[in-house]
Amino acid sequence: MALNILIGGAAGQGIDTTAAILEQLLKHAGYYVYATRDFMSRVRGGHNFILIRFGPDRITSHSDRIDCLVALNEESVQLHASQLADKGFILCDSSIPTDDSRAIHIEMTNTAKDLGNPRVFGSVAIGALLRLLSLDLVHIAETLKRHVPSSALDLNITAAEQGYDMVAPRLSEPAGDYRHYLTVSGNQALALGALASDVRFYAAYPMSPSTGIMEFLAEHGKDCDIVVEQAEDEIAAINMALGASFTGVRAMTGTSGGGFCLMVEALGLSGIAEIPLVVCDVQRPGPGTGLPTRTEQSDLRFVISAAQGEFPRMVIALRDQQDAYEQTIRAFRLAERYRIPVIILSDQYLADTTSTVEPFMLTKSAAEREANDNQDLADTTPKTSAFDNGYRNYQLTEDGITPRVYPGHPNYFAAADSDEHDELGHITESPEVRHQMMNKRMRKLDKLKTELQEPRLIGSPKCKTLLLGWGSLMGPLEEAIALLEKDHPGQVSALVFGDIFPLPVGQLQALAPQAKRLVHVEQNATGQLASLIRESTGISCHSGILKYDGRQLSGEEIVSRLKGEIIHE
Amino acid sequence: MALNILIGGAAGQGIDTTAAILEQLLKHAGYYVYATRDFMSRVRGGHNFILIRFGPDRITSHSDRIDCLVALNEESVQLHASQLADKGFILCDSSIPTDDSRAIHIEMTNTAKDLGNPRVFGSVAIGALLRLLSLDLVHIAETLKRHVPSSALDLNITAAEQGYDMVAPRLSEPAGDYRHYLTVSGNQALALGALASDVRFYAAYPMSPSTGIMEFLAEHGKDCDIVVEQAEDEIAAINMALGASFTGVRAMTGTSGGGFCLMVEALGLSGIAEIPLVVCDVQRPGPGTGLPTRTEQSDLRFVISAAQGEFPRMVIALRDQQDAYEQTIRAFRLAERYRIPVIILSDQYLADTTSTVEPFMLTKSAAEREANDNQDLADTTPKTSAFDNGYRNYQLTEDGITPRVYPGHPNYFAAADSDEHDELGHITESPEVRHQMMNKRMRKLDKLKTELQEPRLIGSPKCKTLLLGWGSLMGPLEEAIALLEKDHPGQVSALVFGDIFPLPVGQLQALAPQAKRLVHVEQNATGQLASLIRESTGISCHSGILKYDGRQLSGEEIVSRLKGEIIHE
Amino acid sequence: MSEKSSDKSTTNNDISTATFETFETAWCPGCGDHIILTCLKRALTELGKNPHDVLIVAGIGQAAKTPQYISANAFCGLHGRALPAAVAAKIANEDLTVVVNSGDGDSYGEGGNHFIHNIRRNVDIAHFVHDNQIYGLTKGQASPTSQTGHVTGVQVNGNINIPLNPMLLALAMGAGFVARGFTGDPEQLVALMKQAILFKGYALLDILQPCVSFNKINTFTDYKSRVTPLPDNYDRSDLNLALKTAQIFDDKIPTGILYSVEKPTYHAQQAALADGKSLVKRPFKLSAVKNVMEKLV
Amino acid sequence: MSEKSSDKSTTNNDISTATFETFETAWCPGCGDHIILTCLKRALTELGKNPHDVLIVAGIGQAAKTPQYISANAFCGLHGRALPAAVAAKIANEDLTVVVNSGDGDSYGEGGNHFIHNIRRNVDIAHFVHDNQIYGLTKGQASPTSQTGHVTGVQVNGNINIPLNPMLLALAMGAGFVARGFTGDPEQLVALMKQAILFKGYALLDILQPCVSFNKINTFTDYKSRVTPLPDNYDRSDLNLALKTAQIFDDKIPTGILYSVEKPTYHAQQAALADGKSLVKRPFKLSAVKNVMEKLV
Ligand SMILES: Cc1ncc(C[n+]2csc(CCOP(=O)(O)OP(=O)(O)O)c2C)c(N)n1
Ligand SMILES: Cc1ncc(C[n+]2csc(CCOP(=O)(O)OP(=O)(O)O)c2C)c(N)n1
Ligand code: SF4
Ligand code: SF4
Ligand SMILES: [Mg+2]
Ligand SMILES: [Mg+2]
Repeated sequence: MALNILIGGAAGQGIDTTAAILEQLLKHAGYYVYATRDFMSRVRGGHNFILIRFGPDRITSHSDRIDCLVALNEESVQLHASQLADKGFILCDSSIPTDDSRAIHIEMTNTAKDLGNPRVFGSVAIGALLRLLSLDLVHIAETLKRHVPSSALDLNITAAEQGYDMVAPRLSEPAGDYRHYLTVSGNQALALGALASDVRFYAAYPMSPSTGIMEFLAEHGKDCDIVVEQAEDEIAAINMALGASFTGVRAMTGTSGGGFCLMVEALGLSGIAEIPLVVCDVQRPGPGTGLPTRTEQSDLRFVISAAQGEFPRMVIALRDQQDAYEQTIRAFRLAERYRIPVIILSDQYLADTTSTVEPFMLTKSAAEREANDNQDLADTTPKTSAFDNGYRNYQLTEDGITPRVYPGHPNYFAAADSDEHDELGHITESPEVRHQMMNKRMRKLDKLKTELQEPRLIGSPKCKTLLLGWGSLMGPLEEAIALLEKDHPGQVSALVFGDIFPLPVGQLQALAPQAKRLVHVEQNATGQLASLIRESTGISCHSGILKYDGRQLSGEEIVSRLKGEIIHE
Repeated sequence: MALNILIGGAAGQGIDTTAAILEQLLKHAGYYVYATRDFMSRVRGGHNFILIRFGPDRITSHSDRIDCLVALNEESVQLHASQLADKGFILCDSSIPTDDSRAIHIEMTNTAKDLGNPRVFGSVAIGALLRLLSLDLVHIAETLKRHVPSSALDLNITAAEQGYDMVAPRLSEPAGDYRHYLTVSGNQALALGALASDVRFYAAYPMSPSTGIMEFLAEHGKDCDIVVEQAEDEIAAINMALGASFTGVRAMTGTSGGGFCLMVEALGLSGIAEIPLVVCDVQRPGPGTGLPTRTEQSDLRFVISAAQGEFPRMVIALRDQQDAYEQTIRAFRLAERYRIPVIILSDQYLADTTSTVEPFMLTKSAAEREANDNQDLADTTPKTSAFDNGYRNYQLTEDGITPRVYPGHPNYFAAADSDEHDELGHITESPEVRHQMMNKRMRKLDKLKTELQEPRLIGSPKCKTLLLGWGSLMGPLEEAIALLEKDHPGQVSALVFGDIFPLPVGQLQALAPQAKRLVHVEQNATGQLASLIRESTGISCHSGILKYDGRQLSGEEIVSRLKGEIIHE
Repeated sequence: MSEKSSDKSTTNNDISTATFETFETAWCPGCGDHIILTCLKRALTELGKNPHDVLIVAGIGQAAKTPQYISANAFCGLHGRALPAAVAAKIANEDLTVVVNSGDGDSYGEGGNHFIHNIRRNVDIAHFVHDNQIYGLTKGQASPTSQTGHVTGVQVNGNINIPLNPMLLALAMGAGFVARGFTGDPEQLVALMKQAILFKGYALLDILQPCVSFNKINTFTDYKSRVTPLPDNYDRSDLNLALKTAQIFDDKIPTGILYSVEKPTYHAQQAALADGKSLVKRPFKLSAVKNVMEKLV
Repeated sequence: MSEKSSDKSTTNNDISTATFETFETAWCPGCGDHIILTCLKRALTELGKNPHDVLIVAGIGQAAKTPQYISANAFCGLHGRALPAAVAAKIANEDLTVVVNSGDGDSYGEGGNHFIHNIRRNVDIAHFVHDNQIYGLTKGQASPTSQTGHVTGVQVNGNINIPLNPMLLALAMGAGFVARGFTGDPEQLVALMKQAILFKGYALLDILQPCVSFNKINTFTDYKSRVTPLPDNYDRSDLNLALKTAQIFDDKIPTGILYSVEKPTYHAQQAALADGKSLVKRPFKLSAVKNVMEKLV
């Protein structure tokens, strides 16, 4: 079981800090904590909220049913009181007018004022909430220390203590053993994966919801030897990443869909010049500026076919924080191994959701170079001139992969060329060479396909209904399958794709024939995964659960829509 | 039957002018003329050639077998002599060393020098060629007048006359009745379609092979009331086109794949802000800079899914010069009717190929506005404020189409917004409004689908082998089917798509089941039409004829590959 | 302020600032953008502009929300891309009064290429840059005008780029009207806006606009102490003086019109626009198109 | 010329211009690009550069083919995008000598935003712009530097944009090294190239380069008659003098170094590069990454 706290208020009221402190306190109390953010695209005012679910076991989805509503303003009560579970309560300042019987009014604002700093009212709420949840104040000092300026630490502790004394315990939830786990968002996990991969250069232009990656890397730039460069635009960002990668460092760029548009041409440059590149697209609802701070999975078809012409690429959709870390490491590896662009597809839901995660495996191996990426090439062919000295940047090889050298090599020259070129990298107009070069590049996909990861199967392979999803819907689908197990044991399973282009089709082709119903579940309007599956395998889904209002499907919502729209059919 | 002339030489030798003069002379002699260009991406040197086929009947493809090789340098002889048909000849300057018995050496260079202007040597060749083809010099003066400066006219005429006297007739070909037809390239036909549509604003950044459109429009800008603006980059070009379109003029931009990359974000702006837009992508081989002056059909999947998020769009592939004219007019109509971006896909082959075409239908109707595009909206709902005065830029309608007003309207305001918005165009974060707006926009596709044009069927519907192609391969496919009729009457047909997204599937679904073999024929490496068909219909092709070396398949090449790779299987 | 200005309205068009209405904004309380919006309405009112002939164009950002909050034609385009849309709208319909309101990041960062090249076009529009020396909407990264050493979430060790000087840059590109305003001096700001709109050609008005949420260095007080209006006898037609004045941005920041000299506009030089009638209002010329086609026979 | 210069080689590295080899070019006979290529090889030779430590970066265009024709590391990127790739390469490996060779359209047109913002970064690279005042490779449309009135296939009634003045623009953006050369004076050009490469920070060298095929106005003879080298006593450290000098582009065109003052470079200021060792040569810091992760517990 799990409890669910909603902290609601206006932008600028500090709900983000309040939530961060609470998440940490709960984890220190041993809970598994899963917190999702619903923010407007504004800096002050409006209505924002954070949902914090916690309990003794793993949690993989948010839920709209809440147990504690912490309302920092009146609007939060009005908007969310109806979501309260039976035994739920509303914690709010005494100034907030509500006759809801579940309301617990405390003096947040006045206490803070009396303490001499109106901004500590959040700590009053935290203290009170801990008591209401039957928890203690043991970790309050060390936790607050990480979130408030040291000059205000004592005051905040006092505020929490006073809040604690204002109420009596109401709910209690058994704890787990997650004290030593990480609290990490999708963006942070991705950035950590990049650090573990020895990324040395990250260029980007600020864009929600991807900016967190840049900020996290910048914070640790000096210590970890990465240059984080804010580019003048996204075109510069990706061309910078390519320029850096060309010299031999691992390089990356990140953005959201609108910025990705501006990177498209250089994606093709990565393809034809065979310069390894990792690009992250943290999706948000489009088209255009769309809904900047919300979530969607609608860039799949776009990133799969972005850029003129044809070249090998790989697209990996991140499914959770663990995946974000591991797949980022894999992205660097594969980009380097195949000298191709690898696109990491994340989304706002995953990027901004913090979850309790087992500390990541961190070894030197993620930073090690691929075999084709070395500076000690044997001088196999005779040197015919300074330029053609036996090493060929685009040598035609059986698997299409050519070893790389970097500028500064004592014997060879590194060359990159966006025009069609011969093995040396010189412009060519020869139809034969063009044909060979296209084949060489596309051939890399043959080998790449052999190391694709099949989608994760949740539930029994012998299900009646097989849900097909991708990316950040894995968590909600996992919860949905667990919920369905109760009423329909073994009937509904889910297949969730991480590697998504090229699409690994083995598992799908094995399971699809025996399932009665194939239902794709996606955060978009056109069913992009379904169309990709049809294109790749000829398999058609029978129906779909689509959501494209900028809010993520929860496990519960998937279940109810499945029952409402699909199963009754 | 038809004869085939190849004029070969280095860049800068003026083969383009020589060919243009010849094409006109041949048409004036009554022939149908079809001329394709094979140019390198350089200004001087290298090797370029033009193929001019002419005869009494319609011609729809180039051919590699030539009857007359006009070699302006030695390389042209070496490269092309092997393509000569039995009775063919080589016309070249006496200075060119070749012991080919088919060579006719004449004094081009020396004659020109003697005449006092080395640059008139092309006219010597033209004169000689006319005689060799058993033609007269009746139209020489009027034709040369259009291509050479008036100061050099007499000299050129003399040169042609002297050339004429140097040789004797060799070949002769019956003429047709095409004297009063147009000689028009794909780029020109497209530009003419835009002019006929009352385009008022064209912004672009130079990029081969699309620049011809801009240059043609610029030439006639003053007379036809169009502003042609060379933008600082392609991003500016498309955003300018949108700004102009927003004010109520018809506006367009054009580019090739690399430039299209930079337009992708604004394509989404057109989608969400519902501003009509016509964008032309004249394809060339990618990825990256690729082969700038050559041909390919490899941007299809790209333009279909370009830009983050989801919005309705239409993609029309141009199949020949006639199509270029008519479909451009249709593109403007549909863009306006649905307030969507319409992408016209052309390619270098079509863009640079000049053909004899019946004069285009030119009436006022192409310039007329769509019904939803008017300034006289009834004031149906009550005015609640200056902003909400009854007119709603994004009113939710049954078919998704909202009438448009332009800035300057005395009662209403025009609004465009790239953020998700309500009916008035104001930013919203409401999940309900977002959902409705997405549905409203996507709903336009339902109506659009009812007016799609089915692909053109060449040959019998009851064929054994059905070739599937699109765009500029129509002409070569037409010739291929005609050639196959001789050996395999009624066995092979072709279905050639013009409207390609959304894909009209009726004809295909009717014909596919009874054909034994479906073979897609495309100028790309991955079979983009085939994958789109599979995605849209579940129908898979049995095999494909693909070419991606920058050179277009000819009718003859399609036949030989079909026989070699497919039919023998 | 909007109440007062309506009295001042000097037109007989029955237009008041109220005509341009007030909408609820999403800006932070205390943000300089509020003042700019008010001044914009006043300037348009005092110039007697009919809102229906006014088009406000913006990119994306906090500043770029301006068109959302005024009763006029509105074009909220893409981040960085306000200028191309604005100049094209003016090219197509010269009867519109076209004003661009956008941020420093939007105008000089993502939109830098359009900024320099549209100065070269000299289309008759006014460009008001809400210059808060920060990226506001994305929560406080350095903008091109951020000062050296400014610490942010991305520039964790302080901004190391040479700050972009919009005045100097515009002058170097040949802009005919180059001015700076400050939200702390609304009277001057309204006057500058009016002159920028009246100027025939591209007019740049960079407005110092405190961002109370993310720029804790360049605050209202900071600007107030540095801002120095140019003296009355300042010679606006002297390019070398302007180039010198533009270099000043330290304990003194000159405000006012640094340079103002009219040059031939785009409309005056573009052959297709020679007859002076708005493109959008011209009838279709079938015969001209026929002529074009006939040349291809 | 390349024969002569090898004699001049002042290094003990056994490097001659021949080391940088000669390839067959695709340029027109008589094109200024040939001279620039020769001068580039001479400059690198005379500086004793080992070709393996030299990286030539370009966008797309005629000028941008330069890296194809020299024995050195080569990056031929996208049209307009040479600078971002070049500065990032230098950031990642400061042991490289990074030179950008590209066209006026590439550098100031499509690449305009990178031009202005990379001046602000002040990364230690040399930027050689082959300025033929035209788009050569695409067959003769106006470039940002094309002169007013220039008639082309697109500018059929003559160019109406204010020509971009690269010298003035670079100065306005704060460039530390701003110079102009001419292919008609190869001795001066080699000297300028060497100084630009030696300059610590971003160095702009705009080179007047006649395009014999598409610019029939700004010919060799035209330039020759206008070009005026700056006098020996010209003060390169005076910004206001430079701003004045930069405005001259009429019957006189000043060549030489208009401005040269070193400012802190990117490498000197970027905290992550503080220890002075090339990024690409540093070992992986596992423990630092461990620390980062542990902070999230
Ligand atoms: C292509 C693209 N890149 C990035 C963004 C994200 N973005 C939105 S506003 C903004 C910066 C805003 O700064 P500024 O223009 O100075 O306006 P302010 O918010 O400070 O008024 C950015 C980077 C975007 N919307 N589109
Ligand atoms: C995105 C993109 N747009 C347009 C082009 C076409 N293009 C190639 S080179 C060029 C202009 C070249 O002019 P310049 O940089 O002055 O070089 P030059 O040829 O004169 O040396 C253009 C427009 C392109 N390759 N990519
Ligand atoms: S974040 Fe800054 S610029 Fe944006 S509204 Fe708030 S104060 Fe104004
Ligand atoms: S077109 Fe001009 S720039 Fe290009 S190679 Fe020829 S002369 Fe040089
Ligand atoms: Mg700003
Ligand atoms: Mg040039």
